Amino acid sequence: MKDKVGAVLVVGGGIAGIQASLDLADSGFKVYLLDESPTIGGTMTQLDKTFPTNDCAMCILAPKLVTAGRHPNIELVMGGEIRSVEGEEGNFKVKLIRRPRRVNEEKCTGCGVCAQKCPVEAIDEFNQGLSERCAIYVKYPQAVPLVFAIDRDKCIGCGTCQEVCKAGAIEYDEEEKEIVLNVGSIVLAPGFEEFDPSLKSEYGYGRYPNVISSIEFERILSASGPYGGMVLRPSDGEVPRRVAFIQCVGSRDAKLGNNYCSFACCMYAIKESIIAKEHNPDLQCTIFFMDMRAFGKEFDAYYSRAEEEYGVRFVRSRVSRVEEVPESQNLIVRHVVEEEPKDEEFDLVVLSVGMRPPKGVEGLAKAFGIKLNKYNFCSTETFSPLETSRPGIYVCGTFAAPKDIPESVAQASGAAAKAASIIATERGKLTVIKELPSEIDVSGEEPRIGAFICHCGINIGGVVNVPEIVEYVKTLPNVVYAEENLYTCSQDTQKRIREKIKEHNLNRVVVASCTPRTHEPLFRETIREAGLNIYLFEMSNIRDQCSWVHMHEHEKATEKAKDLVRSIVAKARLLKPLKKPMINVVPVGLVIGGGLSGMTAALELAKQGFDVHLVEKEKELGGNLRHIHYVLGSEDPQERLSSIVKEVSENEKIHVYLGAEIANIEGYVGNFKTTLNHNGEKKEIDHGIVIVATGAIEYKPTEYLYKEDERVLTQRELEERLAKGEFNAKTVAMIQCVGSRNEERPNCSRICCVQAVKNALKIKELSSETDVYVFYKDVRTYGLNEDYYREAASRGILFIRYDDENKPRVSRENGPLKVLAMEPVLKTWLPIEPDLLVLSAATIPNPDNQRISEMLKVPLTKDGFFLEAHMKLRPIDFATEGVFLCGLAHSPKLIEESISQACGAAARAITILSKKALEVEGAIASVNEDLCSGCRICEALCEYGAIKMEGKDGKLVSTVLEALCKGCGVCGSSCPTGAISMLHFTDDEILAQVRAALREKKHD
Amino acid sequence: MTEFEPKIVGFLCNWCAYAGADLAGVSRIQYPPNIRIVRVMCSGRVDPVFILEAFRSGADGVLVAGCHLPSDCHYISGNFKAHRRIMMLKKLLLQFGIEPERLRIEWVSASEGDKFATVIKDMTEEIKKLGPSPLKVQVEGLIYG
Amino acid sequence: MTFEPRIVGFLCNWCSYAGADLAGVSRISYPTNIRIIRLMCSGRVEPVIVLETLAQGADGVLVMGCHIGDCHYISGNLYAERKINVLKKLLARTSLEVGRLRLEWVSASEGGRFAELVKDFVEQIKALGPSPLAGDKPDKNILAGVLAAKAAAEDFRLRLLVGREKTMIDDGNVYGEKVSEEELDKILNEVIDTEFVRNRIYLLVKEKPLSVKELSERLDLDSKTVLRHVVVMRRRGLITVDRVEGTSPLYTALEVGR
Amino acid sequence: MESMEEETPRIGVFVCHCGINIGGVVNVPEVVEYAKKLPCVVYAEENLYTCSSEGISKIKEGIAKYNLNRVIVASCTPRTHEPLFRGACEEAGVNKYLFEMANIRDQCSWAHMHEPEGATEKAKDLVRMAVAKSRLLKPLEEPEIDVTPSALVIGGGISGMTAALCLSNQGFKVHIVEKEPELGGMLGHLYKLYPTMQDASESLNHVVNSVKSNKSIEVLTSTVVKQVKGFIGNFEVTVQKANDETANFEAGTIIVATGAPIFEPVGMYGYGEYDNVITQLRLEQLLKDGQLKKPESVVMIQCVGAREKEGRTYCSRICCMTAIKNALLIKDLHPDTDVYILFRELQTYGKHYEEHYRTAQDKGVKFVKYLQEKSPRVVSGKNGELTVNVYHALLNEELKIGSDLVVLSTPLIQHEDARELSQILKVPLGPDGFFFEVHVKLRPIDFATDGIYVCGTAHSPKDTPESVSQAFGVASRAAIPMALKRLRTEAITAVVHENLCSGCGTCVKLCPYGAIEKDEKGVARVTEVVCKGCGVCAATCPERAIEMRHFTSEQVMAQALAALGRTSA
Repeated sequence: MKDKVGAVLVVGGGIAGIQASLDLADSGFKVYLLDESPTIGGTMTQLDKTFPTNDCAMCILAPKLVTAGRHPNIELVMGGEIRSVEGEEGNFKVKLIRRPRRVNEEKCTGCGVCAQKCPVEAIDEFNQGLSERCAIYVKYPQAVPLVFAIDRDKCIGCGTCQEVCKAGAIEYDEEEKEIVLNVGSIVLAPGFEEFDPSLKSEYGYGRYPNVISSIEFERILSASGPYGGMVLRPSDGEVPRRVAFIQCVGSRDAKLGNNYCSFACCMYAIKESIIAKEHNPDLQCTIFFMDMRAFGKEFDAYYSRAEEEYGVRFVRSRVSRVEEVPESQNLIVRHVVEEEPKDEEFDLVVLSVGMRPPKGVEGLAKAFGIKLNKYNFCSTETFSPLETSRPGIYVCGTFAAPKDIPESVAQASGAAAKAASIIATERGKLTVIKELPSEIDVSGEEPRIGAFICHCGINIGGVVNVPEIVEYVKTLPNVVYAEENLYTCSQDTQKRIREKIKEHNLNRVVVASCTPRTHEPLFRETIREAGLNIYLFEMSNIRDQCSWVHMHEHEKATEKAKDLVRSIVAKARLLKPLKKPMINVVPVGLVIGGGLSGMTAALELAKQGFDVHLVEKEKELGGNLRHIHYVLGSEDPQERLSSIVKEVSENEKIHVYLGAEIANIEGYVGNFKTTLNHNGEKKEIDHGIVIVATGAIEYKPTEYLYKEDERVLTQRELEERLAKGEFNAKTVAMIQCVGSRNEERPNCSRICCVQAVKNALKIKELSSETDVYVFYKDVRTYGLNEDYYREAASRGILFIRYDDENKPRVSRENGPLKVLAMEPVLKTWLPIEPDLLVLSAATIPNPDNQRISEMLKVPLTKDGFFLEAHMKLRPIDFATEGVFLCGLAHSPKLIEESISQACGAAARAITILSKKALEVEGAIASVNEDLCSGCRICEALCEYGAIKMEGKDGKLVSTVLEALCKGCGVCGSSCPTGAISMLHFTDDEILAQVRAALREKKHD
Repeated sequence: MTEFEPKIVGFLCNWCAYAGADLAGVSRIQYPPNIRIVRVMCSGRVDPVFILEAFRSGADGVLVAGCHLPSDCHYISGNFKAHRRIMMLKKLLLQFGIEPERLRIEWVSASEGDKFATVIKDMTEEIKKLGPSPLKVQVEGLIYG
Repeated sequence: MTFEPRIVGFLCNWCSYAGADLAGVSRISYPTNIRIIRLMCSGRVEPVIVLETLAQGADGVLVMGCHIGDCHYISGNLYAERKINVLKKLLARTSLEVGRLRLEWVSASEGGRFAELVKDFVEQIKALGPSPLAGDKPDKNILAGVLAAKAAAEDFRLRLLVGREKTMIDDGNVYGEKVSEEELDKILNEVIDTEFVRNRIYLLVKEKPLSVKELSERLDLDSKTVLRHVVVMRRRGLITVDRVEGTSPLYTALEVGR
Repeated sequence: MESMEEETPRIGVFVCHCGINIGGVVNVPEVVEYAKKLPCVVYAEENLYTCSSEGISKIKEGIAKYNLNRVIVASCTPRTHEPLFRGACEEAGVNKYLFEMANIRDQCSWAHMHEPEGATEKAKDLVRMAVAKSRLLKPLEEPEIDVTPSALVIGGGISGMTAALCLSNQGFKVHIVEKEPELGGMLGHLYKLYPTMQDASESLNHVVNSVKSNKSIEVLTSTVVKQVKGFIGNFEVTVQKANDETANFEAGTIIVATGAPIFEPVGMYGYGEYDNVITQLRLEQLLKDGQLKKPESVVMIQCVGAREKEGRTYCSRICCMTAIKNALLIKDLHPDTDVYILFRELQTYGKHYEEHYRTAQDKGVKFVKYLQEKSPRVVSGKNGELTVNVYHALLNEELKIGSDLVVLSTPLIQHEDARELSQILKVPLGPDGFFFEVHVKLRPIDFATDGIYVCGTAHSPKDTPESVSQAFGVASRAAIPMALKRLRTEAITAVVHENLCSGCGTCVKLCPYGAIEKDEKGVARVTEVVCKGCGVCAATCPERAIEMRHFTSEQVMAQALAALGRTSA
């Protein structure tokens, strides 16, 4: 066995790949993040908004992109293509080639002059071909790395970009490079490819300009998209009035061989109609669908809002054809309503395209030596959803199966946990820690400010008179040095800044150049290397917010730049060095709940060397899994359960408390103290993190004669009977959505359709003559489970739809059970006399959630499930640091999803546990206790629970938990007595900035 | 005669509005050079005192821009707080003799460079119509007196 | 009254201007219609000036330089040739006759040839008749075309390609590949097409806000293509949406200064 | 840009009768009256001959009397008379670039002798155009530069050394930079020179010794030119020695005499495969060293790698004579050896050469003409004996010539590093790779760049006397500016508006004089003394950031609009 290597290769730079990389890098591993394209970000960068919160995709993604781009332990390998993978888990040799970008990544400043001067226009793939870009380009303005690339196919080789690039970054002769990476494990997250809708020729995509794909529509909706956020149709730029969405294009389609459901399309179609209507309230949106698969957390609520609040029309019908009206280029959508063909005219048709395995998937599978399933997605099993067929190689995101963003993110964290656990011993061996000189004490010194004004090639200097600014800055109080730079961000200027700090004894540094959002970290690092505290740096944005937006007003732009620099100098004079508090971490985890999720999380923590306390209120481990006897697929859940329980019990690092209850939780990230009631004793546990895995329970129906008649069962009870061989019935009826999707619980329980199909198939397997009727509202066998739905239908299981107005009626007259169900096509009540009536009962939250949420100060949804920090990008985190979430406690989900989440929660937890001490932000709130009146306003406002009230000298004062404060400043600006100041954004600093921006004169 | 060029102070949250303003630049969307931007981490950080001080120091308009409601806020709900606060302050401004239109709150996402530019254009136009701020000194007494 | 064309001649100092002098010295007569502007080199002929001259109502423009290989400045006439080539392409997209522009080579010893060429060109222009842009009431449509062509000739992209054409054909591109005349000509045609149309759009919406449909009618171009140009122009900050009327966004020009 | 107080133009117009040359056709008084009404014209008069001394003094008087700051003469052609009138202006205190001329004789009265009315109208237009331009004229100064009296000669072969000696004899300092360790170049490898059959070394040694003993010639062997900055009179040269040491010196002029190596025909006719297939140069060395064993049959093949359909399409000029010379040398040594020369066309041009050919025929050298499309083949037998198969066009059959020595006549070609040097000097190479002169006929040894010259085989294949003649030529060309010591350069030059320039480099590439460079800020900068003022850069600049002095776009446009009777916007 070769030595293990503490590095991981992550293939695919989409949101899944980025999340996996961040988790790995944050827990002490070197990460190579590879993507074929020149930038990271994947498909999410093309999205306008995200469901169900309608967040702007770029807003929530960009900070992650920047963090990944700047992470000292993440090395981006852009334009990479895998050739071969040798070795075994713990030590792989990955051969890859790097396609030439032809722009030097070190030198390119991303200023974009090259693209402005490039004479060649090409189709902009990022905007789905709806606009043009140049032959030298970045995919999108916020791209990471912000380095341009030359499209060799389009470039005519005129040499202009090289000439205009003042940074000398263009390298035409760059050639393909072969690289060999030595890594311990591999995470595959290559994402998906959109289904090519021109293959569904009946819909006219490619022939009719006003038939577009959903991703094109996404770009149309985007404010930074081709139409600047106006909803227009491509044929003539008119505002459409009637938009049709056609679902399942390339999904659930046997003719194409894509039987599976693409998971996200129903929701994104709803989202796109809502956003479109927000753009243009007169718009009529119609969604043509087969089943509305709004199965996720809060999805059904979103679905009904679309229908009720926004007036989106939903038509349950498969569209057979789309035809163009030649004169108007409008479109006739031919569909079938109640067996009758119907034509309806629209101005624009959006095809909800499904997901396909990524391009070149066969080659990828071959290079990595992994198996694919029949649809060419990565082959996985129910109980090992993150493992590929080759040990040491893990999978996450849409490459495993179609899924949405939060599922991908959670899975990515899960894959990170898996990838880390086999090389846990190598943690920290390949990561870099920078040696820094000790900080110079500048307290009590008069401010000595050095200002560096950037030309940014011609980006600033071409508009703003930079030498004039430099001369002007020199006249400002406390400025002892000022100079101009061609590029202040270049490597040689960093050296200069350090030299000038020494030479002029600078104790504050101001850079006037581009945006602090991307460049502040670089300059902070530079002054820190020269011994200055990083908070003694400030930045003035005279490019993005001045020269670029006032290109034709040289004088006014110069005046504005002066104001901006004066204003930032005024702030700089008041800057104070801040300490980044260090918080010690107790390297121990607490997992609440001993079901499948809890056990999985505990095992992952233990495998990576951390002690775990696993608290279960029942007398035995296993939770809901104890009641599951079959899965779709070949694995035996009970066998798996016992092996997991064995593994947990035998692991020395896992301390299991059965029949235990949490009495109290105190403390904060890194330093929690929890009291347990265990066997009548109180036990105190110190731990650094908490994972909430409290699970959920099956709803006990009050409807359909449940409990009144023994022939009426829940699905779980049916499963028990099937497993025990006690099943004996000629006719079985199943009713879906019992206790869910109603007024009390508007959301879908997600797993019941799959469960019903599973049990129905089992019935057919045991007794093929038994008739099975399934009464449903929508069949939500999402993702690859769709196969089993199809199988069930082909086995003669009858699926009969009902709606809320005509629910099945169950009666018991003189013995036999009678189910009356409305046949939707015939519109008659169909009587069935089943031997068994099986109710697909809702999954409802654990009643303990309320108590635990109060102890942890974390929120619940209206339904009573735990509410994560962010529905899209932080699905297993809480806003409160150090507390994580997985399994059914989050929302109903399938086994593989719970496992992925549990592993993910462990990975997230380990980003904390793996550190001896956490460094937290220095720019946080600070309380002047003398001024605090103890009114508790701040405590109520803080979303992070970072403010705690404490009794001190007989009065109640607020204290800031440094570890939890994010520095937003909401408390500071709300404090009635002015007792809270926001460090680095103090009132004095901001006011000085405001005054200086408005006044030439020095104002104190 | 030189035209009245209003001075506008903009408080922009770091995550959405400031990023949107950057995008306007990256996309080279032009807007009038009347705004001076102060970056804060969250629109919820904007203390009413900042706004009043800006008016007192001679601002003809103040813009507060943050992440879109309801849930774009990087700090979960800071934008709601900002919104409530600005609405209250607008009423207060009237009492001070400042037209409430001089104070604006806008939601600008990181991908809305165009919107940011439009907001600045509109606001500059509107304040040009209103003319110079009626008070630059008298507020001082009210706040600090 | 017979039509007497107004012709502006741009002549290089060393060959063609000397040739014109020689025609005089040799007392070879030719029509009086030409007004000669002396330049140091035919390569100095600025496309924008030629188009402005035509826009202002010149019936013809005659550019003359040294024979290929004779240029006093080695290669200036080769650049002149490329510029006139582009000018002709641009003119072909306006409704003004391409025949109103001509490039000829005349050496210092070709007084006779000079006179013949002037005669011939005057005949050519007489056959075409007066410029629709001459006089007080120029044809608006044609003028719009010529002004769009002029604006295109000011465009960086087009000028850059014209400026690089020769270097790229002689020395190959930056990748060391040979670039053929045909290839470059194809690229040039595309750029001319787009720049011309975009400038027409710009000038049209500068007059009053127009929708894509209206633009497409005015330009006799399909609306999908017009929209693509509008998208690019909006992104470059040349035009913006003025308002939406019914279902049609109307676009208007933004002032772009230098 | 020029700093100039903006004065209101005060234009004086002098219309010449040129005896009856103009006045006989054009109504001069009418033109004068017309001119008086034009904007900014404060004075106009007619002269019988404006170019007479009387006319000149009238101009001067007019300037003084009417306080003119612009002068227009409407008469003949500026090509001949502009200097005269400019001089008059200068003497009267008006910058000479504020003078403008309207050519109403050569291009008007003489050309339209029978159309007095049309000619008069045209003359008025021409005057109006001149006034339109004149109003926009700006005063200019002609920069003056010093010339360093030293020359750089690149290449220490016979051409370079000859040029160096010639210059040093005229009192100039010379630096010879030779990349090889020894002076001598190609001549050092040759045995006898045709047509005199003199020893090459004999004439060479004499020259080498003269160079070495000459105090004003500095010889740098094993050295290459790394960088050349500046312009005529003021070149800054950086050279690099074999030990990577660099040295700098100044030079007023530069002579390129880098010579040419021969083409190595590897893979052709068994060269590189069979030991007894050699080049003419190798044969020459064997003869020189006396190492040639007596061959039974020698076959020489001409035009090997020369006069090809593509690539080396040129004739190497010297090979036919070299082959005949070497054939004769072999015949002299071994009269019974068979010598065949397989040729395509025999180029024994000029004095003495045809005579040589006849001598060779007389001595039994056999000449066989071959066709390019049926070129000879060299076949090796079992024991290594060679057979040359050649199709004889006249006999219409293939000859098989047994041979124990095959000699290939290959062309001179450009050095591999010539492209680098051409880039350092910013001078062009022709399609054949040789340095390319500015004008094939009339300026055969000049480059477009002032102060740089070419001679010898660096320019094209040539024999020793031709090389030596060119060397004398360049020495004389280079001596002129150095003897003048100071040069006045063009005032009509291009100027870059820095803030408009994006640094796209288009102008840099198209300027044939290398007058435009990008500065440290990455924007174009015109070296005024190098600029010739053609204006191509200005007309091409994609940013329209270059202005041509004295022919500004504004001025030219004003002229064109005035021609149409319109005023500029």
